[in-house]
Amino acid sequence: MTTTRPEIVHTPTFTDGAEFRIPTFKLLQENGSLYKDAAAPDLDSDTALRIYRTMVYVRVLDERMLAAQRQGRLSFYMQCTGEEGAIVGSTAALSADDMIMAQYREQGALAYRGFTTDEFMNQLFGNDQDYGKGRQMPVHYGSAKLNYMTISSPLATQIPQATGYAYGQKLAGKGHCTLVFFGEGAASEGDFHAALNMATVHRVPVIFLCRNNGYAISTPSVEQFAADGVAPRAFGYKMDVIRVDGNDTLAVHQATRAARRLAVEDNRPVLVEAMTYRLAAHSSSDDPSSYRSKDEESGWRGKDPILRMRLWLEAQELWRDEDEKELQESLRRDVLETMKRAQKRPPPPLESLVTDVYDEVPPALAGQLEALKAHIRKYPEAYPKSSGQAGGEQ
Amino acid sequence: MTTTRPEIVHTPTFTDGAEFRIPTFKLLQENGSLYKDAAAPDLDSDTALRIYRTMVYVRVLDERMLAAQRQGRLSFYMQCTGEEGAIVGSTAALSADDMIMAQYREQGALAYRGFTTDEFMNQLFGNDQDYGKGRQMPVHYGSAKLNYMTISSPLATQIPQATGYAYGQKLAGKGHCTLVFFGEGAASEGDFHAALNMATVHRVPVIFLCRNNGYAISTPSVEQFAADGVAPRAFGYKMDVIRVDGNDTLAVHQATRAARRLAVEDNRPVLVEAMTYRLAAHSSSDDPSSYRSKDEESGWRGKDPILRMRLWLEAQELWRDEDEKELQESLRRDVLETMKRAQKRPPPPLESLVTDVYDEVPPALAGQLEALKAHIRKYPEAYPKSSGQAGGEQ
Amino acid sequence: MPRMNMLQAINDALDIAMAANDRVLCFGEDVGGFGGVFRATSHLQEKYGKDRCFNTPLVEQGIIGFANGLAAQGSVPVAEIQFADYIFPAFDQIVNESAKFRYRSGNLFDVGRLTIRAPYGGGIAGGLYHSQSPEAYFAHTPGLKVVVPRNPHQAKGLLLGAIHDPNPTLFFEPKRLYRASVGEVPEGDYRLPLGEAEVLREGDDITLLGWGAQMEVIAQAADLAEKEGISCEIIDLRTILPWDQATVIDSVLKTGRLLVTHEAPLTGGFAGEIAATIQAHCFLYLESPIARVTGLDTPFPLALEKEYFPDHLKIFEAVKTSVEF
Amino acid sequence: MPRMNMLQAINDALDIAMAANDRVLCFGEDVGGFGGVFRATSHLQEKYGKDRCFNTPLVEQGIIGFANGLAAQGSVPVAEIQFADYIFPAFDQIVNESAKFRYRSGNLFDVGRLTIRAPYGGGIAGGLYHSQSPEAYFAHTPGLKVVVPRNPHQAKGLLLGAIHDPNPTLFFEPKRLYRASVGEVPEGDYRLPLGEAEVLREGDDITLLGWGAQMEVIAQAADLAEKEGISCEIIDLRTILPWDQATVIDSVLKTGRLLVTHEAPLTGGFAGEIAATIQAHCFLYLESPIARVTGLDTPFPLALEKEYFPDHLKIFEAVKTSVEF
Ligand SMILES: Cc1ncc(C[n+]2csc(CCOP(=O)(O)OP(=O)(O)O)c2C)c(N)n1
Ligand SMILES: Cc1ncc(C[n+]2csc(CCOP(=O)(O)OP(=O)(O)O)c2C)c(N)n1
Ligand SMILES: [Mg+2]
Ligand SMILES: [Mg+2]
Repeated sequence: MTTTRPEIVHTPTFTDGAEFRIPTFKLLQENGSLYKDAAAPDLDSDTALRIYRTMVYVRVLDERMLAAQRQGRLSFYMQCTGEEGAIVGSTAALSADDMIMAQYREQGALAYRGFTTDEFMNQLFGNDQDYGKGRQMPVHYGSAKLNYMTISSPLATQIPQATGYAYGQKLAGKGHCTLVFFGEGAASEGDFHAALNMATVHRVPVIFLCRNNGYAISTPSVEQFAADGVAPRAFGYKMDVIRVDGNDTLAVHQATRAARRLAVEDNRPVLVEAMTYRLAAHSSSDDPSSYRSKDEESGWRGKDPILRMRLWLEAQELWRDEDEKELQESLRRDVLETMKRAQKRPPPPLESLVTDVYDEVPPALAGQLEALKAHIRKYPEAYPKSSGQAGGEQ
Repeated sequence: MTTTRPEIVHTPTFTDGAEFRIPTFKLLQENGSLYKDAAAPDLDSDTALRIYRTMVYVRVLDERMLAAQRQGRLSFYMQCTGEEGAIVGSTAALSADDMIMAQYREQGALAYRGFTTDEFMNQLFGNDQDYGKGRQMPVHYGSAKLNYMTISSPLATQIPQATGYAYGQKLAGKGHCTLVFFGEGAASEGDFHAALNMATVHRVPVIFLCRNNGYAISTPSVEQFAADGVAPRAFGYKMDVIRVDGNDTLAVHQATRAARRLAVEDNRPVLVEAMTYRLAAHSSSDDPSSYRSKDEESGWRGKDPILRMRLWLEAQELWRDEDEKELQESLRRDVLETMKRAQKRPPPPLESLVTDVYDEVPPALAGQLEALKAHIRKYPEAYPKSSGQAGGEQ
Repeated sequence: MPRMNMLQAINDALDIAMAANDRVLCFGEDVGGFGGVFRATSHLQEKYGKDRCFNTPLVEQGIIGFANGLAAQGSVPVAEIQFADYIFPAFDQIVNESAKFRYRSGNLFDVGRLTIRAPYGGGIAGGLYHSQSPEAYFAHTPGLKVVVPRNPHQAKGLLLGAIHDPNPTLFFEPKRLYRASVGEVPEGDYRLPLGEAEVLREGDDITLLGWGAQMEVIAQAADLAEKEGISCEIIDLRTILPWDQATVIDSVLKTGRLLVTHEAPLTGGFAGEIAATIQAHCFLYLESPIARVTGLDTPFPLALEKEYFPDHLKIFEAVKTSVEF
Repeated sequence: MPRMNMLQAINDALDIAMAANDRVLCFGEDVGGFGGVFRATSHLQEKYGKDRCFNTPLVEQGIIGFANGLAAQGSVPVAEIQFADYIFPAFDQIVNESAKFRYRSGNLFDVGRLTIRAPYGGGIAGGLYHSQSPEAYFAHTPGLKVVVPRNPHQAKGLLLGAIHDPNPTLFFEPKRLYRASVGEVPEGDYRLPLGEAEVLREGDDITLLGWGAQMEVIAQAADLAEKEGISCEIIDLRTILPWDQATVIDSVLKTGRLLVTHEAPLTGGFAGEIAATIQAHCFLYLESPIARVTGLDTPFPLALEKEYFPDHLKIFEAVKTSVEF
């Protein structure tokens, strides 16, 4: 069907849209060289290297912290392995003032913006330095100064929030936008529909970045939706959409830059579907072996976004083996040492149980805290953490 | 864009789907004659007349009952004026065993299946014969024997319910399906997204019939969605979709028949978007003069589905002026007399306050009823309805 | 002082808030040009433009999700839910998001600027989906404030209080009083405090506690009781969460008896919470069981609405039972 | 009798129900081949096919909307919500639809065949979104039944009871006991009654009432109290809505004291409803205020979960306070 399609027909004519295939935007081949008709990406070498280093950083962080979880140091962990390109490539296309609202698997975005290893570790161990005051499970990071909204576990709730946030940015008129990350599973929630519809109706500068990584825990995307990915949904909202190879960091970067222009200059919200794969388990609680094959996994391991980016950097003579070795070593050391430090810190104080529920602690709740303190004084051994002992072994 | 669209592109390419225009299926011109390249509809004269009589019936019912509301006989009323073709034409395409789940403006569907004027009136007056036992506002009809699910006010909730109902029908294997009606406003709810997605994933025999009548109360569809109607959303679910002139009763009928075949024979859910117009106010509580022009209204009045159908029937020599006169008179008489009868009936008994909350009245609730009875015995004049007086003047 | 009905008072509050701060936005279904199905937002779009007062698509979860985002961004959203009965599609955005936003982020982010308005309650022949009083569903959710005004003066002052309160606040408006309740309303900006109950009438024999439209009903019942020589103390709770325990406790320590009324069903209604708290604090002072006069444990009916209702006669009878215990 | 943990008992109940009636269907997120994130539906897809046990898309409002439709059609849906914390997007479908389906249609249609299963509660280092106990939100909703089992034997019998009960039933499973609670479970089909509390231990001085995972905590507290010479009567409420008032009243008339415990926050929790009802029925028999030992009025924390928790020591202290009042 084309624009020559008639406006009126006289026999019942059905279409399911499958014919309107959405192409995938790619720049880099798996060997790290550009497709021959692809233009060289408009990317300075500092940014290119910062992207790459960040991707390697989160890979190292993820490996180390999963190991820490396996050792019982941490209760829970989630890796973004395989999706670093989609996450870091897109983040690098934003202005530092743009808001990021993530799902939970986007530590790369935060790392790119300069979240320190200390900051990561404090949250992971829920210690007294955790901005979140030890209230949320590991990986629920947030940073006000880095414009990274604190993660919330209920899926998809951040998507309409991003629409609202971006609407506020539009009224503020400073040329900022919001990028919201979510999985192809979360896109099934009602909140997704609400968010995209409101975004086009109200002309909001927001970029909806769907990480289509093939799975929602054990549920493969063929059981999540019948369509060819999430991208065709944009048609239902008259929203600009682009599909991109999510393991092609340069393409993700370029697509997001173009999307940002539409959003910020023209108040046109954009859906970006980054096709990628969750190489690791869903989380440290999951074992994918019962729902997908090793073959499938190793096929995707060959498409590793980090390797592809490295090959490209090497071809540009921006990166050498020695650089890689040095980077890996220094990152491993940094992560390990910082982890040990963070783990030794005490938990947040008992008061943190009742603060931040409201701007001020209401009288009845203050009374509950007093009662709790009195109780703990009676049984100090029963509540070791709050009675001043280190909270390392949670 | 066509099927020749490349699978891979090397420059960022956005599309908002606007180019994939969905045509409108039409058979009848406004003068009641078929478009010249339109095939004659496959419709026997009995069915054609039954459709037409039903449309006239609900027009008369609506006019009379709105007047009754204005006279203070009824607390509330909703007309389907202007949408009779979309509602009755589609219903006539179903088997009587198919389930219908409506929004609230589909009295024509119920009338087509044989809901009697008595049955309508008993609900409207919430008297002791109302199947719904006087619990819901007027127009919240339901009929188990006519496979018409009782209306529920919260919008869009019936849409995923229809998907589930139809899934059960598929497992039962008797070749039945479910048709669910909803407005273009209700289609903004999260429940809509859930319903359509689950329907294609689970291959469910359901027909989603959207009455796009241009308004959700005062909100015009341009403030409801940015896309060209609701139809393009089907692409997001890989669902078959057809757009039809909702005031062309024959086209609606034929489209729904074709849709039913896909649903029942192939477990392919279908979205039908019927383009129509709400000629009357949203409800008896509404006055549209503040949000739309008389011109707009009268333009649509010229497209009246009843007139168009009548012209066609007359051209087929199935209908004459005398038939029309006789029908109108007998319907008016029927509605008026039945109304008076229904209005005189008493309200449901006091016990109906506590029945049907559960299959049996739980002990504490039975106690609440006893206490209420004792209280009313103390103050009989304060509660006239339940103390045995007629409930006419509610 | 000008006389206004409750809708006018609410409209006035919104107008004042929008005039004072251009970050205040009003939106919801039919809220824009039409001014809302009850006309609470009349003329606001004309005055402040389509960017600040507008229709949304018909999706409550989206309205509140959008409002949460706006509030986090620093805007001051006042979102309308057309009927409180239709707030449930937004339940997750309110209970899991608005309520926990500040806590979960350790105060890095909050949606304290959010206000959600919704007409609630029965008495308008609305049947089960235009009559509900859902305050108790939200009162089990730390992080939210829940406010219900009883008349135009209170409505304006409490709504301005809610809009300026640094916590997400649900503002339930007794729609049966929208036009029925008329009274003097001060001009200009004034804010009534959240979290403070108000003693409306002093008395010795029993404390009658309620909120919103039930305050009128309580007053009628108290008048009946007065004629029988029973002296009622009347308290309007005003803020359901967090509620003013001290004022209620003081009163019950004095009167020795308590009756709480609401329209919502008995079981799980907020009267239960109040009774549980007061029996604990005033155990030795209570002269009779705390009475609850509420809706039945059923959905809200239509034809028999009058029978269902916790009216002045039922309250009066319960007062007598309590005093004669 | 075979020994099972709670997950095995639940799986067994589902297996029996599906084997007996091919209209019974189990579905939800990851429920199909994977058998659910906790494995409660393991092997059911293998045994009964993909049509009867399947993954749904990730949309709770859709899952319950779909289940409501299926139940109305005559199927027997057992829908899983992956965590009770994620039931709120389905709140409208449950509270406005499931609960009111029969009532609003005058019994023409109902969704009584519906059962919704969801793991609830804290104690697994889940933080605020994997620890909630939302029973009170639903207990304010006439038309629903709400059931919480305390051990594998109860879980199997009550789940079979819920699946066969002709009313929509929420079945909250204490996930902290999924593997921790092991016990003898009868083979084959047996159904425990809904709406009946169970007296687990007789005693004279005070009645301790709870449900689900709190029953273990209560037992520990009672043991401590026993050592101090306090004789506790222990009651498992089992069905939160509609609840068995008679059993609790009888017990309190005997003991003269009542303590109720739940993990959910205090304010608006179901202990408030129980306290309000019992003080009314047992006023002259109560020797001390009814005590509530619950979560704090905050979201559920993580690092300080142990401090937050209404544990056996807090219950024990409250028992002593009550008895010494
Ligand atoms: C509302 C809600 N429902 C269910 C869950 C449980 N849950 C956590 S992650 C997840 C899968 C998400 O998949 P996807 O969105 O594709 O993201 P991915 O994990 O693949 O990055 C589920 C079901 C949740 N957190 N919130
Ligand atoms: C969940 C919910 N939100 C709001 C309403 C109030 N309401 C009733 S009808 C209506 C407009 C519906 O418009 P549409 O779906 O287009 O149907 P139409 O009235 O045009 O037939 C609204 C907002 C409701 N009934 N339910
Ligand atoms: Mg995924
Ligand atoms: Mg409409």
